[in-house]
Amino acid sequence: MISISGLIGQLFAIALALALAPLLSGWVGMCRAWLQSRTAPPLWQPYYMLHKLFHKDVVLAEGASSLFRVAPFVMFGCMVLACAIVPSLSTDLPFAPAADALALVGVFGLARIFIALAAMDIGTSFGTLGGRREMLIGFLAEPALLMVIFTVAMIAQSTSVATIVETLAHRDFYIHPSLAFAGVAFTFVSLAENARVPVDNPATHLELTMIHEAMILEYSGRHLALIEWAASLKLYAYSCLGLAFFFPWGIAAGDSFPALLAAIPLLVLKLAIGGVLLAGIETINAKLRIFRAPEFLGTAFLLAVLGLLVRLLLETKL
Amino acid sequence: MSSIPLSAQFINLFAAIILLLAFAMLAQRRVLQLIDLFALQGATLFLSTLTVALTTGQAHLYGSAALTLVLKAILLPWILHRLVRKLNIKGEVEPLINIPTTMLVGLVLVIIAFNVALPISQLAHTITRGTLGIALAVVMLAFLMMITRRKAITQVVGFLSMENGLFLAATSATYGMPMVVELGIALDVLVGAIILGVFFFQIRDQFDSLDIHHMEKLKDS
Amino acid sequence: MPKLLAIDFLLILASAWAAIGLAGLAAPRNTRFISKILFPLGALVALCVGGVGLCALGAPAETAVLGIGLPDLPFHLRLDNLTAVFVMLLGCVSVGISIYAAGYFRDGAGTAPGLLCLEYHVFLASMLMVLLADDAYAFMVAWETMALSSFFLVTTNHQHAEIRRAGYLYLLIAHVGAIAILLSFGVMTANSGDYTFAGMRAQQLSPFWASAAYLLALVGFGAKAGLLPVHVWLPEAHPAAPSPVSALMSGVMLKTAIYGLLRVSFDLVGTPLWWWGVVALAVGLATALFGVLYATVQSDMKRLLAYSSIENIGLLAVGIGLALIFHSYRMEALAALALTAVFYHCLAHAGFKSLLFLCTGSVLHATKERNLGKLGGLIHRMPWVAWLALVGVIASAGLPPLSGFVSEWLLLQGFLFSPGLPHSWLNMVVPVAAALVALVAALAGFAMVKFYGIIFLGQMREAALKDAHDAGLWEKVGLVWLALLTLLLGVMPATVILRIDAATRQLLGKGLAERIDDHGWWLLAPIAPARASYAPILFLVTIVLSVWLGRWLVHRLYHGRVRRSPAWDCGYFFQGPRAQDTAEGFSQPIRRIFEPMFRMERHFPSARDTAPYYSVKVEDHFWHWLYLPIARLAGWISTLITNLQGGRIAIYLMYSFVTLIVLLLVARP
Amino acid sequence: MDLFTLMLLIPLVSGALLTVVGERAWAPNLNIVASLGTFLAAALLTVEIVANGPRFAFGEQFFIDSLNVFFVALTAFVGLTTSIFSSPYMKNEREHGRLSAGRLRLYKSMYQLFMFTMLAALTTNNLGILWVAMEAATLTTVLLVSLYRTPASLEAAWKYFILCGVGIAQALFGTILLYFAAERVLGETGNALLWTHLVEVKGSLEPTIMALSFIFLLVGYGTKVGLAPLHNWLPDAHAEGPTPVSAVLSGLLLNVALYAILRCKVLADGAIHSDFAGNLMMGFGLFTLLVAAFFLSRQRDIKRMFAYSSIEHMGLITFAFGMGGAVANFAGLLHMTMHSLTKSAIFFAVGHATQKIGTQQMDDIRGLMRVNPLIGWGLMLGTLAILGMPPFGVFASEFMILTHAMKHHPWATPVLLLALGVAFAAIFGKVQPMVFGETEAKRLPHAPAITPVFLHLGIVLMLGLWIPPYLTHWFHEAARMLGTP
Repeated sequence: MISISGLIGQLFAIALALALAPLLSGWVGMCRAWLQSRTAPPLWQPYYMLHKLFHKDVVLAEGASSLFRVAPFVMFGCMVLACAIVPSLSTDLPFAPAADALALVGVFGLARIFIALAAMDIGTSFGTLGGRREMLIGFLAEPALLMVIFTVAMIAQSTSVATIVETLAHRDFYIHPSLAFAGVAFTFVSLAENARVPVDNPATHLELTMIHEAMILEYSGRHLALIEWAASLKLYAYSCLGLAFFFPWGIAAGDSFPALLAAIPLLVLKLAIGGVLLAGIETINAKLRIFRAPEFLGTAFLLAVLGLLVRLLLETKL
Repeated sequence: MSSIPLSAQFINLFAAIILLLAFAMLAQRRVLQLIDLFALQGATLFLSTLTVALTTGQAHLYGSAALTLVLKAILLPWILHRLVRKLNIKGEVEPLINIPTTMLVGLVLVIIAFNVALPISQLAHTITRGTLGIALAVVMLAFLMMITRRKAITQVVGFLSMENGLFLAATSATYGMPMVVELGIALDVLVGAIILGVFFFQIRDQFDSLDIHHMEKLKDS
Repeated sequence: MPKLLAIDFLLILASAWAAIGLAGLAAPRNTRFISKILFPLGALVALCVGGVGLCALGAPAETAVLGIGLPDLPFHLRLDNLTAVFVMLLGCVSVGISIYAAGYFRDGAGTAPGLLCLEYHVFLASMLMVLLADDAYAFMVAWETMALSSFFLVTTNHQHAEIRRAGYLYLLIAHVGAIAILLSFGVMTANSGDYTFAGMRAQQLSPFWASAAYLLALVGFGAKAGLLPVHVWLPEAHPAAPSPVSALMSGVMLKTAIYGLLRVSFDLVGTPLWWWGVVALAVGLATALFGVLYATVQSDMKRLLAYSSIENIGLLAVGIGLALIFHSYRMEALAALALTAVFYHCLAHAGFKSLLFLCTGSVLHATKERNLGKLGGLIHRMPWVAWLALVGVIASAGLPPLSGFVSEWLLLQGFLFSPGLPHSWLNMVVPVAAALVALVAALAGFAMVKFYGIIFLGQMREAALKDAHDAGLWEKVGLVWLALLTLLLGVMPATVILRIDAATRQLLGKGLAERIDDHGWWLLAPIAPARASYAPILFLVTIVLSVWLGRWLVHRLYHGRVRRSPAWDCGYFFQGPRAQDTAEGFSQPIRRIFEPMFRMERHFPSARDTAPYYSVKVEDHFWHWLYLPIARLAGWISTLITNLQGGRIAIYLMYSFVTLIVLLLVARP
Repeated sequence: MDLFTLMLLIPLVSGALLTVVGERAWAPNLNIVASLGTFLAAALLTVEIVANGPRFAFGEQFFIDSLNVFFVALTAFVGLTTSIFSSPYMKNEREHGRLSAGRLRLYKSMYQLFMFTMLAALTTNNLGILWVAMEAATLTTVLLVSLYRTPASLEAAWKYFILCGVGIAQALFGTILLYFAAERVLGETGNALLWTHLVEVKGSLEPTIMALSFIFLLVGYGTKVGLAPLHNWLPDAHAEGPTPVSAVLSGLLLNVALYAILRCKVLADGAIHSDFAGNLMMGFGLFTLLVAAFFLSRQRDIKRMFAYSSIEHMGLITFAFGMGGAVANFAGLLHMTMHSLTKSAIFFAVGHATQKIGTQQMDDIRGLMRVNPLIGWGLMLGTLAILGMPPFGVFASEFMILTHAMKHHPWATPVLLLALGVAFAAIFGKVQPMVFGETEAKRLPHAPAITPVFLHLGIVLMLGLWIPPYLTHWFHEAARMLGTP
């Protein structure tokens, strides 16, 4: 059932993700700098950094076990898979059947578990602290994300992302109030999941407030590079997922090459806008205390469930 | 009433006397007199049994009459007397409940007993139909005595007079059980009495008193 | 001579187990003989049992009648597909456990090895008989034999008071449950006096009595499975037992309870009412949430796993409830989906939970320590156990591509289609239940990270851990077997589901097979690939490929140089093992967020303390809300009644007298 | 010489003999041999009866039919095992200085006489003689209970004597009423008390009198069965007497008393054409069961606790017979058998245990597994068996009773289950710490006799899984004789 063109499209999508992801995080960084009236780093900054990190030696803590060294690769692999599943340009993805939206949540979960375990591996106070907080955020965010997916999946009568996008994008326009709720909830969740303000601050270096940074405190060299890359891939994947769910227009239905080409600039545009919005959010919000995070994500969960109920109430004929 | 033959009237009379004695025992405070009353009861029982034997002319009833005389009227009272002397029990036996109340309760019991026995008596074809009720009453009064007295020996006397009541029922009401049974019963009574005798000494040795409120150690509450 | 049926084989195997046990009694103190010959033999028998179960799937039901039992009720036995699934489970899992046990049991304090061997194999045999039993008496006998043998196994180290207490609690609740089950059977016979299951199927119960039977069964089997509120024995008994026994109890015995529940609610009692499902769903959700929350706050590694077992049982109950709801509305396809999820989760949980319990056993042997606060960094000393445990942990956290995720995925799919229900309340409420299931799954991840991270990762919290040793050969083999089972269940769900579909079809008359069949073995698409699909093998390949490719590329393009240096101390001079999170510290967020769920006794250090310390003790609300009041009531009644025996003979005579008078006055023919 | 006579004669003669030669070294063996002889006679008799059907002896005064034949066998069997158990036990008591030679002599002779009275009570056809035998049994056991001559044992014996004496007296009144009723039908012939004759005419016996008489008989013999609230003598007597006596009291005496009630119930049912008797028995049974169950948790003395457990089971059995009907009677008989086997086994184990530890206080008994694994396992398995745990036979009978109750008297099932649950919690909670845990062992001068314990438990286990056909057949026969109202 895997067509050659499909395979090419798939690989192209992956490659594009690998290429675009650092750019996206770079772009967000730039916008933040502008909004905070700082002089922005160049757009290519993330690439420089990855290159530099790959060059550096890995400085491994004495207590580190083999799990510590495997974790970055696993995380990276998971994110690659995630990007492969989420339709960015076209919905004709041979890998899509491998994992539907529920499995996608599983993929993120797997990555999270590995990074959290790796953080605990060294046995410093901040590693375990980071791991604990990451898992806390995780178990708060996952149900909300699942509810969002449920809402969307019920609209599309399917959990396979590709099908969802097709139904949403390529059928006569219909307003789904539930999607509004789901959308807000999804935004909250993705902020938390990607270690963004107000839940976490990717730029912080004050250990007590760190979550993601605290976990990767001991990483260096290529490991750190992979983790950073994986992080930006995660951001990319989430953005694409959001776009696919809520602004699916423009994603190519079949594997027609021109449609694919047409989809690229549209995608870039959408991502760019998304980046600006994200930077905006990060600028106007302050970071929450860690124990306000449950309330934040609880709200997200509530919104998602509301969306589901609205869906059931307004949009299904009982 | 005239239809009732003389012998039956006599039997009823004796039965009534036995009941009277039972009440007397219930009222009696002193141990030795109690035993005497018991002996008296035994004697009356003997008489009534004898009358039944004479009227019906059943051979084994003579036997049981004799047995009653020897056992209930002579042997057991004698043993009890000896015991009381040997164990030099103080004369007074103070009941748990005071006498008048006991008597009232006894009265109620007699009424109950008669009413319970009534249907049976109506069915009885023997000439001494009434005695069954009396026997039951005697049994119950003896029972009451055992409950209300607190000396071991008085309990035993109560137990024995209960046997009297049963015997009355056995002989007068039903004109005697089969011989084997009566012998067996008599034997049991005798052995029981002897064992009790042995017991008294042991109890006295252990508790140096025959007052049964010493024997309230074994309990769960 | 007549051809031997599968059921005859199973009987032979059961008696073989019994024989092995008796052989152990022959040389009760000869540890070598018992551990190196008898237990492996038992494992062999287990292998055959699993094989027979596998073959019996899809085959027509076979019955047999043994000449023993009550005069008018001899043992009826039956091997149908439902039974076969669980027989397969019993066999496949106990293979690994028995092999492991061969290396685990050594002579020491407690029960003699020979006796242990007897109890162990009688336990196995009785579980097999429970699955085969086809009448109430045979079932009860096997059921209680199972309870007894496991009780003796739990109290192996009976010199410890708390272990005795655990055993007592266990047997008591098991007995109460058994009484409830017996009652349920009694109700289902509907006064026909026919106590065979066939007879019960034949009865047409009124809704009231049917519900009574169902609820009694729910209580009875719930008591064995560990559903709320009769779960309290489970976290006591599992840590008390030797690890292979905990594995067997948690992995297999709890499933026999699930089997019983399925047998009653889908097979014996007739068509269900919709609210039965809701009850099971609600109880299951409560149990799952309770279990996982308490699992996260435990400090004893086996207690943690025990609570996680409670959680999984809760999820199973949720699945059963969902299946019942669909079944009661004749939506058999969706019911089949939920029921398949239940079967699959039974298999998956049996695999990974046994694996994890066995791993704790190895840790226990290596360190003599069950308290998480005294472990840590064991991955350096016992890599085998650590990496195999990781498999169990990921499966238990319900993450792809391992077994735990498949069943959760199927369950969520089932929930996703619940809005089809012709009942407005249900299709509003049920999807919300799915949200809770998701929460439970995520929390399970938290608990598992705690379990694994604190035992195997970080720095060693005690100096003694330095000389911990890895598991022996037998133990390794056992662990590997179970890990492979978990992996297999994880990556080829379609194949497995095609096998166990026979059972689903037997209970519902409809299965998933025809819809799964027309895609490849690698793709699991219960309804249609367009609607939902999951291909763990592809999934696995992608991840492995990208990991390997990434590593190769990085090393190729750049270099693989590594330097070692001490961990960064963040400018704080002391970075000893004590700087790491304790078990309590790790679960502090949970305790804080879900505070009302716990009954906590905390001691906070004050500024003036010369030796400041912090301590927290988490207790189960049910003790104080349910069990203690009942105990007090019983005690009160007893004190009341014991006044009858006041010791005064006069009073005794009065009882007799009054009884007589009352009877004479009142009793009339 | 006729087997039957032999069976009755052996205990009588050996009893007399033992009074004479009591303190010889071989006296215990004589005791055992006599019991063995009795058992063999009983066994052969059983075989003969099973083969040739019922028979009379001594004219019509004694008889063996399908109802009592197996009770005879059971009684003789338990008598034998108890004598085997008691031989080392009593020796140890002697070593501990709790008993003098004279007491031992008294014990052995009384033991044999007690066996005699039991067998006589079981086999007599004459309800009067039945009464006499029961009274005689009381007298012999009174002496056995007071064997230690301690204040406690005397008190127990005294209460036992008075309460059972009074009870038995009421039974006699009941018998007299029965005779009174029978005489009107059968006339003044000597056989108006012969059960076989009464059964033939039971239909025409006067109902009102029979009702009264049954009340008296139930209260009377019920006192000996230990039905609440007439049970008060039972725990004291069990706890204070020597353990072998407790074993036979629980294992045999209660059974025989219940047997007497059953014989009378048949007549009452025949005369009163309603299940008046049955309802009475069910009421007593349930009340007893419930009361005993709640008594259990308050016990400190181990023998006392198992005495209450005996009361509980007697209540259950009484309830079963009260329900009547083939199944219930079957279950009742089965349960009687199981209970006497299991309970006596438990008392054997308890006896050795208490001797080893040196106290009957359960709080002081710990770690029997350590002291002597066999005793520990014996007690543990026996307890589980008596608590109705499969695969032991007690469960089989309880299963039948429960299911039958569910079918015909559903209102009673909750009570039954409540009582069984409470009893389980109480007994098991007390036995488990005694068996398990640590302790310091103590050597006994004479090795305990464990065989009887496991012999009994083995039989109970077998009956739980498989009841031999001839036994089934007997149970059915007996159940039929007990009649189905």
